[in-house]
Amino acid sequence: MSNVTLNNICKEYDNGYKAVQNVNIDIKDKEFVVLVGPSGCGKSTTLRMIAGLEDITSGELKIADKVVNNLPPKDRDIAMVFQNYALYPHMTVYDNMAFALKLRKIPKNQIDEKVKEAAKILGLESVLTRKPKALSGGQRQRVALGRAIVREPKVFLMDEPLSNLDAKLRTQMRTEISKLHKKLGTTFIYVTHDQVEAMTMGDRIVVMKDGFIQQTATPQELYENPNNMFVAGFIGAPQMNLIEVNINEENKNIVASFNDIKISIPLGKGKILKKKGYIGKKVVLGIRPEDIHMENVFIEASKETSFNAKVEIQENMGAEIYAYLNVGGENVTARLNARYKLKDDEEVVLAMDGNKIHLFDLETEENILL
Amino acid sequence: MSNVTLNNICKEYDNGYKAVQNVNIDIKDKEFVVLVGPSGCGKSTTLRMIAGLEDITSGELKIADKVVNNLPPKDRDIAMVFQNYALYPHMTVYDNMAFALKLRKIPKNQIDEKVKEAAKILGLESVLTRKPKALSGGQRQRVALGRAIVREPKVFLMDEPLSNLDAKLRTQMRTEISKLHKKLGTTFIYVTHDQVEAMTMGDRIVVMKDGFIQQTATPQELYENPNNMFVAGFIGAPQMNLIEVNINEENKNIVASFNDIKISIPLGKGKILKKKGYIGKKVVLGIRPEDIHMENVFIEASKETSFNAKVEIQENMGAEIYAYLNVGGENVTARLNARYKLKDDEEVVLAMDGNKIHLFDLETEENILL
Amino acid sequence: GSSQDSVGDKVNVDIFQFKVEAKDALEQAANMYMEKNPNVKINIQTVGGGDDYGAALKSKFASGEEPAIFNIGGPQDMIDWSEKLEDLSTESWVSQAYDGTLDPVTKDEKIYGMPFNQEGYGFIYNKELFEKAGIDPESIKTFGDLENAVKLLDSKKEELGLKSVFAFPSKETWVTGLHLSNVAFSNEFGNVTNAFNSKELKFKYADSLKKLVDLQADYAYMPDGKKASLNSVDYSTQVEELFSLGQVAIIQQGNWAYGSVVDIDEDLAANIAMLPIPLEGVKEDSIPVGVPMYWSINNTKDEEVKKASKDFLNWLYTSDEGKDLIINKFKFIPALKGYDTDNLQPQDTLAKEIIRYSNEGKTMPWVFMGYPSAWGQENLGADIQQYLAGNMTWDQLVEDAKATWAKARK
Amino acid sequence: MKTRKLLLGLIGSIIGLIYLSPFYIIIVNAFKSKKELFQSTLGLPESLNFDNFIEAFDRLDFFHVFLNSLMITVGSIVLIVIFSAMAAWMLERTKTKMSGFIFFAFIAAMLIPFQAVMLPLIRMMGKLNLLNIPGLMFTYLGFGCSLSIFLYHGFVKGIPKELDEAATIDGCSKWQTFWYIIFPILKPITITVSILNTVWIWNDFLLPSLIINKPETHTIPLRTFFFFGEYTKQWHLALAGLTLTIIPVIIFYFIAQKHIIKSVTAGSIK
Amino acid sequence: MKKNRLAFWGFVGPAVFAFTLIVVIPLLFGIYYSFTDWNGISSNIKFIGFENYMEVFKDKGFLDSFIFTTKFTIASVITINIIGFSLALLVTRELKTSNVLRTIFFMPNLIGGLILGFIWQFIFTKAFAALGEVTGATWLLGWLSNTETGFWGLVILMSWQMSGYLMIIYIAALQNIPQELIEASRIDGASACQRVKHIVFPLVRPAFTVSLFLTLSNSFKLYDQNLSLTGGGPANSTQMIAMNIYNTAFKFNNMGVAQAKAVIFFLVIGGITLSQVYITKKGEVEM
Ligand SMILES: Nc1ncnc2c1ncn2[C@@H]1O[C@H](COP(=O)(O)OP(=O)(O)OP(=O)(O)O)[C@@H](O)[C@H]1O
Ligand SMILES: Nc1ncnc2c1ncn2[C@@H]1O[C@H](COP(=O)(O)OP(=O)(O)OP(=O)(O)O)[C@@H](O)[C@H]1O
Ligand SMILES: [Mg+2]
Ligand SMILES: [Mg+2]
Repeated sequence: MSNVTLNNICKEYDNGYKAVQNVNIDIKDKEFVVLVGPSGCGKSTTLRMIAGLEDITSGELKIADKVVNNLPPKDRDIAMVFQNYALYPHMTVYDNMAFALKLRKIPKNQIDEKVKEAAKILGLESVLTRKPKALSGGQRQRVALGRAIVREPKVFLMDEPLSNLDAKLRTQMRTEISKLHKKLGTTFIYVTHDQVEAMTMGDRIVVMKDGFIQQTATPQELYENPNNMFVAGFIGAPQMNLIEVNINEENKNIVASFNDIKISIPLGKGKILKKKGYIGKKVVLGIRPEDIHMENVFIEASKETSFNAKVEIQENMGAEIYAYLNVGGENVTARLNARYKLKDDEEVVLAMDGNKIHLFDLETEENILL
Repeated sequence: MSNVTLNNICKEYDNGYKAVQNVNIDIKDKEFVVLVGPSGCGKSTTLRMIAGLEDITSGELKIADKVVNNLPPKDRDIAMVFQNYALYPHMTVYDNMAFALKLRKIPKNQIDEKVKEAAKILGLESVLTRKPKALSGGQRQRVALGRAIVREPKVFLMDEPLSNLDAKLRTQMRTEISKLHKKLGTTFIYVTHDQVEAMTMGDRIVVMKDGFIQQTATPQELYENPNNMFVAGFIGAPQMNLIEVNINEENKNIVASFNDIKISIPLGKGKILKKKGYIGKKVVLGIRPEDIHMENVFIEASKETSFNAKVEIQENMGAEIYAYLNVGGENVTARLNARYKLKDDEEVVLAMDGNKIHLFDLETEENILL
Repeated sequence: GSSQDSVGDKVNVDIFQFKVEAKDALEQAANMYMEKNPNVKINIQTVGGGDDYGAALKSKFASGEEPAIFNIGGPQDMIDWSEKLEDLSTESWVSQAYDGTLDPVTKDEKIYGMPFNQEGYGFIYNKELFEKAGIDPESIKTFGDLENAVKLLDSKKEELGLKSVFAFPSKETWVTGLHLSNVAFSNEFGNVTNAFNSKELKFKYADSLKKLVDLQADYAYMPDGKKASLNSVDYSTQVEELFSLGQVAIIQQGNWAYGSVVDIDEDLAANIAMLPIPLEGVKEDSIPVGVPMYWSINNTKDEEVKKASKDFLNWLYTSDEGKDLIINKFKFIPALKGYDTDNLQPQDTLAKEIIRYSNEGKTMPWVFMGYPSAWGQENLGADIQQYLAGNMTWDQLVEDAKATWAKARK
Repeated sequence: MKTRKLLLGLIGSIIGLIYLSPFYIIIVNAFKSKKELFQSTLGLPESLNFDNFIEAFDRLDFFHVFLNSLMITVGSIVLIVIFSAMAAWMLERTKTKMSGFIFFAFIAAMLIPFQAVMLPLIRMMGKLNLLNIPGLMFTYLGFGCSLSIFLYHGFVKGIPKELDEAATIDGCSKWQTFWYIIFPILKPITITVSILNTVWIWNDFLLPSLIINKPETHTIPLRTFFFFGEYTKQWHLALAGLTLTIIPVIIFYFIAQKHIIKSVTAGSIK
Repeated sequence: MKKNRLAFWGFVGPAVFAFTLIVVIPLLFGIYYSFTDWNGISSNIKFIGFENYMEVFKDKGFLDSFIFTTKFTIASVITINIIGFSLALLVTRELKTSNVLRTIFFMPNLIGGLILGFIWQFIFTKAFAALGEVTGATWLLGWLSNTETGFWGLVILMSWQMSGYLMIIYIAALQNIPQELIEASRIDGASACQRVKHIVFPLVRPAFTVSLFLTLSNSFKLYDQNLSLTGGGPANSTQMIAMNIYNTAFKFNNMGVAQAKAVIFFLVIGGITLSQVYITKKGEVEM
C-alpha cells in the first residue's frame, strides 16, 4: 500500500510568501497523479513537501497511512526525478543508479542485479560506463528515471522531468514513462506545466493556480467539464475560445450575442442560465477550436450556432488546419480538416457544436453549467 | 529585390567534416523559406554561410543577384535572429534595437523613430527601458526580432528562434512571426528542427539530412507527396507509420502483407508497383496516423484495407486520442476521435484510407509512387 | 619557562643571532663545545636575508620561545631590552675588553653585552691601480692629500681602465647615514654614550662632512651620468661589481668587504688596503673602529641555562680553541685582548689594516649606535640621497638633521 | 583572416619572450661564477657549469628542506582545501544573516595587512604551543581560507541545488552529500585553490621564519635566504637555488594547469 | 532546524575557528595595542587613549607613503588589469601557441615576492644598464635611483607578476561570453574595436569587480616586493604604507603608533575596496 494523502497542506516561505494553501489530495495506491498549472503556482513546492525537501507549514502528510511530516526524505521511501535530472556528473551511469543502494549498504551483487535490471527496462545497458556528460538528453532523462527505479520506492515523484527535452523526445519519453508506470505498479506523482503531458499521462490531474487547487479530476472530465475558466483555458491546445457575450431571451430561445453575432444556446443549457438568473447579464462563452465546424451538413443542421468569420491567418498542420478567425471583432480559433483550403482574408461560414458550449460566470469565472 | 540564390554550396569544416554538400536553393523575393531537418543536418551551417558568419568552402551565394561570398556580414544587408536571442544583456531593450543603427552612425532622431516603430509593431513599447533579464521569454524573443526589424534588411535569417520558448508561447509567436512576414514583405529564411513550425510557417520548406537537401516543396506537397521515407517520417506528428511489407499479386489485386495482416493496394498504386517490378519484393508501406479510421461506416467500405489491432497504450489529447497499437507485431499509431473510448489491451478493428497509402523502396527509400 | 629549557638532563641553550656570515662557524663552535660538554645542547637560529634582526627578535620574544643568547646593538637596544638583559660585569672576559668597547652596553656599572667583534672601515683602495698611477698611499694622510690623489686618478682614468675613481653606494643609507656621518659625529660627541645622551645635534663638522660626501659623489660612478643616480648604487654594485672588477679605485667600506672581494677575485683581494677617512681639519689620519653587535644573555632563563650560556661565550672568546675559531673560522677581529700569538692574527688584508690602525692608535670610535632609533638611516641617510638628487641643499640637510635629532630626543 | 592570425601569433610570441626574459636572467646566471655574473649579466654562461647547483643543493641541504617544504605545503593545502570547501558549500547553501556575515568577514579579512597582526599572532601561537609545523599549517589555514572560500563560494553557486537534494533523497547525510557529491564536483576549483595556495606557501618566507625557524624544520625559502647575507648576496647560489625551488612548482603547475583555466573562471566570475 | 544549525557549524566551524584564532583575535589585540604605548618588547603596557592616532596624523612620512601607495595602486591596478585583459584577449584567439603562452604568462606567480624584488632589482640596475649602454638609450640607466624610476619599477614588477593571474580570471570571463553575442554584433556591423568596447567589455564586468578587488587589496598591502626592490628609497620616497607601518613598529620601536596606522590603513582600504566592489557590482549585468 502506498497511498499518499495531503490534508490541508499549507506552505509559507520564510519571506512570508504563501506558496501552497489548503491543498487536499488523496492519491490512491498505484495511481498516476499529475500536478499541473502555470509557472509559480506551487506545484514544485507541493512535490518538494511530499519529498521532505521542504518543511510543511501546516497540515498533515501521510504516506502509506503514516504521518511523515517530520520524517527526513530518506526515511519516506520515495524517489524523485528532478527537472534538470540532477545526475551526479562525476559518476558513471552505473554509479549514479547504484549510489542510493550503496548508501543503504546493500550487498554488491544485489546492487548489480537491480541496476542491470533497471538499465534493461530503460534501454541503458550500453551506456552504463559512461558519464552523464557523454549522454544525449533522452538518455540522461532515462538515467534519472533509473536512479529512482532501482530504489523500488513506494512513491515516485517527478518534477517536470521532460521539460528539458526537445519535442520529439518529449513525445517519446511520455509514452515510456506511462509504460514504466504500468510496469512498476507504483504510485506516481508528476509535476508539469504542460497540459499535453498532464492530459496524456495522468490517471487524475490536479490543476493548481496561485497555490490553490482548481480542480482534481480525470483528464476527460477536466477536458469536458472544466470547473472554471482557468481550467478551461489551461487544458487543451489550441486553447478554448473564450468570448464575452450578452445573454438574452429571444422567442423562448436563450441567445448569446456579441457585436452582431448571435448564437443560440441549446435548451438544457439555456434552462440552467435562466434558472441561475443570467438573462440580461454578461457571461463568458467557451468553445473549443475543434467544436467549430465547417462541414456544410453540419452548418445546415446548426443554423442557430452558425456565424460568419474572416480568416486572418492559418496554420497548416498537415492533417488539419488551425484557422485564426476574426468573428465580429473577436479572435476565434478553429481546428479544421486539412481538406478545407482557406485563403487569407476569405469570408467563411462556420458553426459551433451547441452541445459543446461552455458558459462561465464573468465575475467568479466558475462554470455555470456544473 | 532581395532574392537569395545558393548555387552548389558546400561547407567543409577545418576538421574535414562536410557539414553541407551541394546545396541549391533559389529563394524568391519576399518568400518565407524554412530549412528543416534533424539535429546536425547542416541547417545552421547553411544559414550562417548566408549570414557570412561562416566561410563558404565552395559554390556561389548571391543576395539580390550579387555574389556575396567574400563580403563580411555587415555588408550583406541581412539581419539574424539567434536561437537564444543573443540579446546584449547590458543594454536596455531600446539600446539593443538601436545598436546596429548607432554603429551605422544614423542620426539620433531617425534611430528613435525606427526603434519606436518596431517596438510598436512588436508590442514592446512598455518595456523599452528594461534590460533583457527583466523580460519574459516571449518578450525577449520579440526584442530579438525587433533588433532585426529596425535594420530593414533585405533578408531576415532566423535560427530556431522559438526553440527556447514553452509550448504555449511557441504557438503564439509562430503566428506573430507569420504576421510579421506579411507585414514587412521581406525575404525570410528560417531554420528549425520542428516540423510543426516548418509546416505552419513556410511558403516553401527545404528538408535537409546529413548535409544534403532531401526535398524542397510547399508544406502541403511535402505532407502529401514526400520524396522519400526520411521526409515522410520527419514531417507530420504523430509520425507516419512505416511498415515493411511483401508485395504480391492475389486475384488481380496487388496485396501488401506483413505477418498475418493483408492490405489491398488501390488500383492506381498497384499498377505503378507492378510496372516498376515490385511484385514479390519487399517495400515499405507508409500510412499517417490520421489516415487510419475506426468509424464503422468507413470500415465497412474499406474491407480490403481493414485489420485487427491490439491497443497497447493510448494518449488522450482531449479532442482526440493517439492510440498506440500492436498490429501483427508491428507498432502502429492511430489518431482517433476522442469519442472512441478504448481500453488498454482491447482488440479493435481499424481500416486504412487506401488513397493515403505511401510506398517506398526498401533500399533507396525513395517514394515509389512519384 | 623552565620545563622546555632542558631536554632530559641536558641544558638547552638557544642562540638567536643575526650574522648569516657567521652561521657556519658558530655552528661548528657549538658542536665542538657540545662534544666537550655533553650536558649542554646548543641550538642556533640565524635570521637570513639581511637587516630584519630587530623584528625577528621581537617576534621571537613575543612567541614565548625566548632565546638564551641573542644580539643587541647599542645603547638604545640596551634600554629597550633592559627587562631581559643579564648583568655580565662579573664575567672573566670583562677585564680583557678594549677601552671603550663596553661603553655602549654599560649602565649603572652593569655590563649587559659582550662584544661580538671589532670592525672598521675606511677608504679601501686597489693597490695595483695606485701603483700604476704613481701614487704612494703612505703619503695620503689629510683630506687634501686624498683629494689630490683622487684628482690624479681621475685624470688617468682611461689608461687605468677605470669607470671612475669612487663607487659611492648612496642607496645603502647605512654607508652614508651611519658610517660616513659617524666620521663627523664621533668627533663631535667623542663617544657613544655622549651621543646617546645628547638632546641636540650641533653638527659642528658639517662642512668637512660635506667635503667627504662631495668628493666621493663627484668622482663616483654614476649609472646614468647624473649624480642622482648614485641613489641606485648598492653595496653589491659598489664592492662586487665596480671595485672587484677593477673598475673603480677606491670605495668607502669596512673589513667585511674582504669576503665580498675575495669571492670575485682572490688576487685583487690580496692586493687591497685601507686609507684613512680624513675629516678635514679635525681628525685626518684615522679610521672609525667599533663593535657592531653584542652578545647578551636572557636574564629570565634558569640559572643553569644562564651559566651554560656564559660559559659557552667565555669558552668561545677566551679558550685557545675558541680563539682559533674566532680568528680562522669566524674571521673576526677580536674585540678582546689576548689574541697576540702569531697564529691568532687575521689573515685577510683588510683585517690586518684595521689592526694596524688600531695598533697605531689612529682610530675614532663608532657612535652611530648612539643616534636616535633609525635616525641615521631614515633621516640623515635619506637626506643625503635628497642632497645628491639635488632636492636639498647641504644647509637644508644640516638644519633638517638637527631638527629631526632634537625631535627624536624630545 | 590568416595573416591576421599570423600577426597575432607573432605578437604573442614577442610578449611571451618578454615575460620569459627574467627567467632567462635567472637561469643563465645560475650557471655563472660570481665574477662572471658581475662581468656579463645578460650574456650566456661561458660553460654549462653545474657547480652552483651542486653547491646550492648542498648548502641548502636541499633534500631535507625540500621534504619539509613539501610536507608543509601539502599539509596546509589539504587543510585549506577541505575546510574552505566545506565552509564555502555551507555558506552558499545557507541563506541566513549569520552565513552572510561570516562570508563577509572572510572577504574583508583579505584586506588586512599581515604586519598588523604579526606580533599578537606570534604571541598567541607561542602561548598555545603552536610554534611548530602543525601550528604553521594551521596558520596557513587561517590566512588562506579567505581567498579559498571566496573562490569555492563562487563555484558552488554554479552547482545546481538539485544535486544536493538528489543526494538527500538518495539517503545521504550532509556529511555524505559533501564527500560523495559536492567535493568531487569541486575538483576544478580545488585545483585552482591548490595552485594559488601552493604558489604562496611554497615561496613564503615570513611565516615560517616566525613560526618554525629551527634548522631541522627549515623550508626552502628559509634556507635560500641564507644566501642573502648582511652585506653580500650570493647571487650565483641564490639563483641556482631559486631554479631548484621553482622547478617543482612549475611541474605541478604544468600538470594542473589544464584545469585552472576552467576553474578560476567558475570560481571568481559566477 | 536545530539539526540544520548543527550541520552548519559542523561545516563552517573549522574554517571559522582557524580564521578567528589566526586573524580575528590578533586583529583585536592589534587594535587594542593601538591605544597603548607598547614598544613591542616591554611587558608593561600603558593605555594612552587616542594619543597614537594623533601621532599618526602628525606623521608626514605616513602621509607621504599614503600618497605614494595610492598613486602606485592607481597606476598598477590600471596597468595590471589592462595587460591582464589584453593577454586574455590574445590567448583566447585560438592561436596554436595559446596554451604555452598561458603558462608563460602565469609563470611569474611561481616566484616568491621577496626574491622577485631582488631579481628585478638586478634587472633594473644591471640588465637595464647593460642594455642602455649597448643601445645608447640613456633612459635605461640609473633605474631605481629616483622616485619616478622606483615607482615605475614597482609598477612594472607588479604588472609582470600579477597580469598573468588576472589573465586567467579574464580568460574565464571571456570564455563565458556566449559566442552568439559576438556573432550578433558582427551582424549588427561592429568592427573588432567596437566589439570589444560595446560588447566584450561590459560583459566581463563581473570579472572586473573581482580583479579590481584583488589588485586593489594586493597593491595597497604590498610589502615584500617594495622591500626587496627599492627598500623604500631613495629618501623613503618609494616607501609604501605597509613598509611605513613595519618600520614604525620594528625600526622605531613604536608598536602602538604602528598599530594605529594599521587600523587607519585597514579602515581606509576597506572603505575604498568595498565601495569599489559596490560601485562595480552595480554596473554588472547578469545574463
Ligand atoms: N525558497 C523560496 N522562498 C520564497 N518563495 C519561494 C521559494 N521557492 C519558491 N518560492 C515561490 O513560491 C511560488 C511557488 O513556487 P514553485 O516552485 O512551487 O512553483 P512551480 O509551480 O513549481 O513553478 P514552475 O513551473 O516555474 O516550476 C513561486 O511564486 C516562487 O517564487
Ligand atoms: N565549427 C565546427 N567544426 C566542425 N564541425 C562542426 C562545426 N560546427 C558544426 N559542425 C558539425 O557540422 C554539422 C552540422 O552542424 P549544424 O550546426 O549546421 O547543424 P544543425 O542542423 O543546425 O543542427 P541543430 O538542429 O542541432 O542546430 C554537425 O554535425 C556539427 O557537429
Ligand atoms: Mg517547479
Ligand atoms: Mg543549428
